[in-house]
Amino acid sequence: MNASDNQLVGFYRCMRLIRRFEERVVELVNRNEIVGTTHEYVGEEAVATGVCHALGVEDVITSTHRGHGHILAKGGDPRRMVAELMGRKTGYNGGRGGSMHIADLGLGIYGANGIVGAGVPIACGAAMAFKQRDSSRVAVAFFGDGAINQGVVHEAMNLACIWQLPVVFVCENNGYGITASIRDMSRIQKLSDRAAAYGMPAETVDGMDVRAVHAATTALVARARAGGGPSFIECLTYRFVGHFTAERALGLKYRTEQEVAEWRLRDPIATYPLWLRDQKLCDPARVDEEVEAQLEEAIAYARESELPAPQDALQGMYAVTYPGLPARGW
Amino acid sequence: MNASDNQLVGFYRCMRLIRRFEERVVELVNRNEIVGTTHEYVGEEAVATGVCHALGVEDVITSTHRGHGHILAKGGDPRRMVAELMGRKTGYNGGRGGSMHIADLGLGIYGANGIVGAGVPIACGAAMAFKQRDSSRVAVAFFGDGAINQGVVHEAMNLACIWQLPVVFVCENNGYGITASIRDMSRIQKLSDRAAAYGMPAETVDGMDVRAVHAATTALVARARAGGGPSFIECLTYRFVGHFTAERALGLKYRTEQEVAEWRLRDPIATYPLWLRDQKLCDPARVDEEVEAQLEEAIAYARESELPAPQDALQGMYAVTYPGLPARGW
Amino acid sequence: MREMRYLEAMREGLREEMLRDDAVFVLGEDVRNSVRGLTKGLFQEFGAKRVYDTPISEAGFTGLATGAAIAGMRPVVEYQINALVFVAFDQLVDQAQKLRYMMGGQGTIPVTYVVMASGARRGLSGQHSDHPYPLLVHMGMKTVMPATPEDAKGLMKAAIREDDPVVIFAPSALLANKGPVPDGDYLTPLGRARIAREGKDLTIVALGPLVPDALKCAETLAAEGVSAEVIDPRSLLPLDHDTLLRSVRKTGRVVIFDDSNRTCGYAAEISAVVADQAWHALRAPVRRITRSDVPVPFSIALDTCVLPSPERLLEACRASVKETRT
Amino acid sequence: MREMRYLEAMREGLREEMLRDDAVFVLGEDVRNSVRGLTKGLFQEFGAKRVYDTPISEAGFTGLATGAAIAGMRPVVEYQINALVFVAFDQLVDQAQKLRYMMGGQGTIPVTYVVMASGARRGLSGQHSDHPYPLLVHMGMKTVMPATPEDAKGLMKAAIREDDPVVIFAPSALLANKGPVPDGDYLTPLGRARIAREGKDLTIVALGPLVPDALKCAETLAAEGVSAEVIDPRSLLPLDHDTLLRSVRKTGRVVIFDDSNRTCGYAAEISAVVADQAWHALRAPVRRITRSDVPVPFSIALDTCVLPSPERLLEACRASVKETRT
Ligand SMILES: Cc1ncc(C[n+]2csc(CCOP(=O)(O)OP(=O)(O)O)c2C)c(N)n1
Ligand SMILES: Cc1ncc(C[n+]2csc(CCOP(=O)(O)OP(=O)(O)O)c2C)c(N)n1
Ligand SMILES: [Mg+2]
Ligand SMILES: [Mg+2]
Repeated sequence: MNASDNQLVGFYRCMRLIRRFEERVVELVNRNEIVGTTHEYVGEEAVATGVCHALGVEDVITSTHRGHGHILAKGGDPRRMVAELMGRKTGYNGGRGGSMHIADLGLGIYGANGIVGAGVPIACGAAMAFKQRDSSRVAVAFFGDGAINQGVVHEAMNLACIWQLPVVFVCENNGYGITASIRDMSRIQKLSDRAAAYGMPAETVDGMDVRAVHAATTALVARARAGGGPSFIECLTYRFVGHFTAERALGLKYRTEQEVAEWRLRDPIATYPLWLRDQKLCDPARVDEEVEAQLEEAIAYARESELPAPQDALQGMYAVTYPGLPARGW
Repeated sequence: MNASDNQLVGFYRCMRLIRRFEERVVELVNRNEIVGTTHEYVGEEAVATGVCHALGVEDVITSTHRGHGHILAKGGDPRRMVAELMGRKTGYNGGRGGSMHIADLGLGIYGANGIVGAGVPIACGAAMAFKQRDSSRVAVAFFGDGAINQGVVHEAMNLACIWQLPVVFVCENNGYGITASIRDMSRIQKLSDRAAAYGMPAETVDGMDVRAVHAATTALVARARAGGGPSFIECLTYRFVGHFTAERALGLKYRTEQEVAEWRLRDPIATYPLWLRDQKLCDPARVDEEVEAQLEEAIAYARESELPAPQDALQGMYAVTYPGLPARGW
Repeated sequence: MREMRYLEAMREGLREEMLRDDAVFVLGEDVRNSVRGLTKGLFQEFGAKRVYDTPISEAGFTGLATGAAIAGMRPVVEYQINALVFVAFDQLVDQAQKLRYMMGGQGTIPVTYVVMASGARRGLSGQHSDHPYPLLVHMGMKTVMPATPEDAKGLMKAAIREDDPVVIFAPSALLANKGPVPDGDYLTPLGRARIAREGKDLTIVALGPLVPDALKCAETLAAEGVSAEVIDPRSLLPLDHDTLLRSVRKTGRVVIFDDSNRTCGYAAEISAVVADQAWHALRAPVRRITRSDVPVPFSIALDTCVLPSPERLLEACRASVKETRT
Repeated sequence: MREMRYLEAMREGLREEMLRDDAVFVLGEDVRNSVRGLTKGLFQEFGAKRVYDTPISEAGFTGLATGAAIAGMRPVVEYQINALVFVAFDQLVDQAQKLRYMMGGQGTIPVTYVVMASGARRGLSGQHSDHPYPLLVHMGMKTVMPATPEDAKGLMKAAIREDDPVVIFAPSALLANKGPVPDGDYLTPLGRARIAREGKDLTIVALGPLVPDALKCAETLAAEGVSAEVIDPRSLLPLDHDTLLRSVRKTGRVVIFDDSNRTCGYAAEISAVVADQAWHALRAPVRRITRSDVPVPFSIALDTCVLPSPERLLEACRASVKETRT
């Protein structure tokens, strides 16, 4: 199924929003307005965009430590995201989660996750619920090339296959898990070949091509909705920046400048708007302006938001509370 | 490489020893001379025998909860095994381990294991040590069809492949993990196909045919010794009895009588001696007598052995001890 | 009131909740054939969509339960043996338990985990005999361990209805025990300890499988003229501090009798609470009778130095009542 | 004596042991590029057979270390973050720790696990800020947590030479701290606590990252006329009971200051030991200042109700010295 003109423009808006969101976040980290470190999605925008635009609001995703892109693409509100990153009360998690835990259950975002691979079975669990309820909702599990060697990911893929759960496994192969090249971490190079071990269909797509990602996901989501069971998409992509904002300080050298430069030539944020203009679908500059305004507003919103009160820290762990629970430390 | 005549007779002796060992163990469990429950290897004798006879004493195996067969085939002393099962001081583990933990490091037996799949990375670790020491020793990891869905097994296979460790993964596919049929637990039915996900060669052999198992293992062990890296053998086999001695009391019905009967027709203990006699290699009845005598002696040895002293229970956890370690419970 | 076995009562609780709420479903190893007995008949009664046999993938299916719970289901996970808690540990303590907090209180994760046949069983040795509740409690997971058939049913039902992850330990030693079980739909609330026997000279805090032993010791002590109160916390987290402290403040003496490892164990927590909150009332040192910190050995000849024994409990109680403050 | 940073000292210890014994090798995530700094330069110096970058397979490579150790190597496993302990939990506590015992004392398993950047770091939130040593100690694993550069080196070397599994916690908060480090080959033995400051009115038991804070509090207290003794156990298992009890028997008052969760935590264990063994000497309740039992929240605005604070320690110490037995 081809994307509509509207969708094609939407892809760009989404990718641009992710890119600029990440760039602004880095600025805020550098200025210590955001504490800690975040994992930027710069370079990989076409993956989250293509995948999430193949989903409805009722569908569910689980994300990773590198989650901002997924969350924005699934409809996350940049204001509440920035507020969370600034540790505000108005943030998605009331300041309790931060970058690695942003979640919006209302939008089907079951959370970023600080533990590599851990979100994958959780997505399968949502899919299991959908199947039991005879709903046509589907779930998507995002995970990286690094995560594919984690045991729980293997277990989850097998579970999804034997129970034919409506879930799509999206492996974002950006070539590295921090400094570890997937060439050294797997003897087979095409990660989609791993899916055969569980008996599900799989394909490898160009993760720099939002339309390719979208088309592949749309087909597999339709398959899952129709009761066809799980499937696997490997998206070949690249992060243009370090593993996390803290990487610069570490002076790591695990990729050649040439490799980075070559991938940068395929930057979707650079190439896709040219195509859009050629097709006369929109004026990308207009979109850029709108995105900029949206982010300005989000940052302003976050800055103006209150910090949580210290006592809030003991709230929210349990849905049902009891005296003395959670235990105070004093 | 074909097995020598001597080896061919040795296969029978070993299989017969395992079978009769297990049968005697069941008697002892029923008489409460052995406490608890044990997992019998009855029906699967050709696997352990074929595999371990392709190994030298310097090679290493890790075993499973269903370990008696592996241990006997690797040269374990029935006297110290029975003594362990009877909780005696002279037992392999001084009474501290029991059936699920019998180990003889001197024979390269790194232990049975009560946790499904847990021994697999341990075998790979031994292989890693061999590789680092430029030794030609190899390791074998035994595990079941149930274990193949355990995350740590997947991780270990991948680690072995990327580091090209001298290890052979032996999957004993007896069709069931307790009551769960592998047909329901994996969507692909040929488990050796899982190996392709990590990039190692694999084959499926008839696990009721000791010569086939031996030939396949011999070739893959030679490959590993020569630096050719890991490989995978799936042995199709069957357990003729319950999952454990305690099963009878549970009245489970997860296999048809017909299925059991069909597999029993291929019982290596019944078929192989006929072939041996045809080939005029030996008189199986002689072997049977010798095995019987060996087991009589083993049981007598165990019965005569002392029980450990209660205080022994606090010994042996640490190689280096300190005051108050391990903590006493009173 | 009927007389029922602990395991039956637990199963009845599970079945009633499955009847009551179709969001409740069971998953675990061999639950259709019910190797452990907890789920006997449930597959036949409720069918394939309510009772799932899982592969040997504990971390994986624990994660599935989390996702299904967030999506509105109420999964009951059966762990066939206690060690499965270790295998699934990250998915339990770092995911299911933490997600709601980290999400800032969004959603609910009503999963019940039943650790079947926990604790020592004759001949099952080092990897099948643990009682890892202190680990879960340390990480903030709600955890219960009923000691009677009545509580086995009541806590099973309460756990399933609780909107948070709850772990239930079902100790081997208790599964066949018989006791009265009330008729009708009742819950045993979390966070309320049971005074298993009233007394005034000494408090014994006994956990799960040790409660029957503690009661016997209390009888022996009574014959010696010592009136022991026996507290069965049954809800390990939340712990009922009030009942515990009220008892210790009354008796001034306490011995904790626990079948988990000693160091950083559950007895340590009780001791610490008492030594802080009831210190002024104490008239003797706080004593712990626990397991020794080694895996449970196979040979039952070795048990006496490892498992907590009634003899040692009695000794500790007798010593406690003789103490005077110096 | 040289001034060195904690992390450097630890690295020097590791490097010296690698030079000394070619059975020592390192494995973990990103150890060749040394994202955590512990292994900086080691790949360049020792090459591919001594420094292994692993896939994200913590249970798997933990198991490999066990097997390699039984086969005669001395692996050093780096866990990049503390949560990896949860992911590898079964292979740690149910395999590496138990195997020797279950094998009846056969063989040795000399693996060192270094939990890098443990404890809370600003902004790292709920899954990267734990201090799970009570869990390991409960399961009988030898565990150390050096508080000074000197001990960071000395305990690293001692752990590597120990013929048993040993876990080292290297708290984020300490990694950049500077301190004197002796020249030459020295070991800090397991099982010996350090008296970080002598005193006579009150004992503060402070762990790892909290030792510097405790020393500052002791100074404040000194100015108020209270002489506090600060004990740094540094070896969590084996714990040096003698030094601890001698101090408490001398001062009669104790406050425990610990950066792990409260319930069934390390402070509970210390409290239980004291309430049993030093009870007659106690002149005040045993107090614990610990974390609150929630994941560490992201927003630092929330820290004060979660992380153990010097202010609360001071309050507890002041209250303790005012107590009299009623
Ligand atoms: C289980 C686990 N192991 C290790 C880490 C530390 N870590 C965080 S991100 C990361 C790399 C992940 O690589 P990949 O899955 O490819 O995702 P990417 O960062 O490339 O998006 C590692 C090792 C972790 N958070 N969780
Ligand atoms: C991790 C783990 N999960 C579950 C169990 C309980 N259990 C013991 S044996 C077994 C079945 C194992 O099946 P398989 O690997 O096929 O070996 P088999 O018994 O057929 O030889 C199970 C589920 C366990 N011991 N460890
Ligand atoms: Mg990656
Ligand atoms: Mg099997």
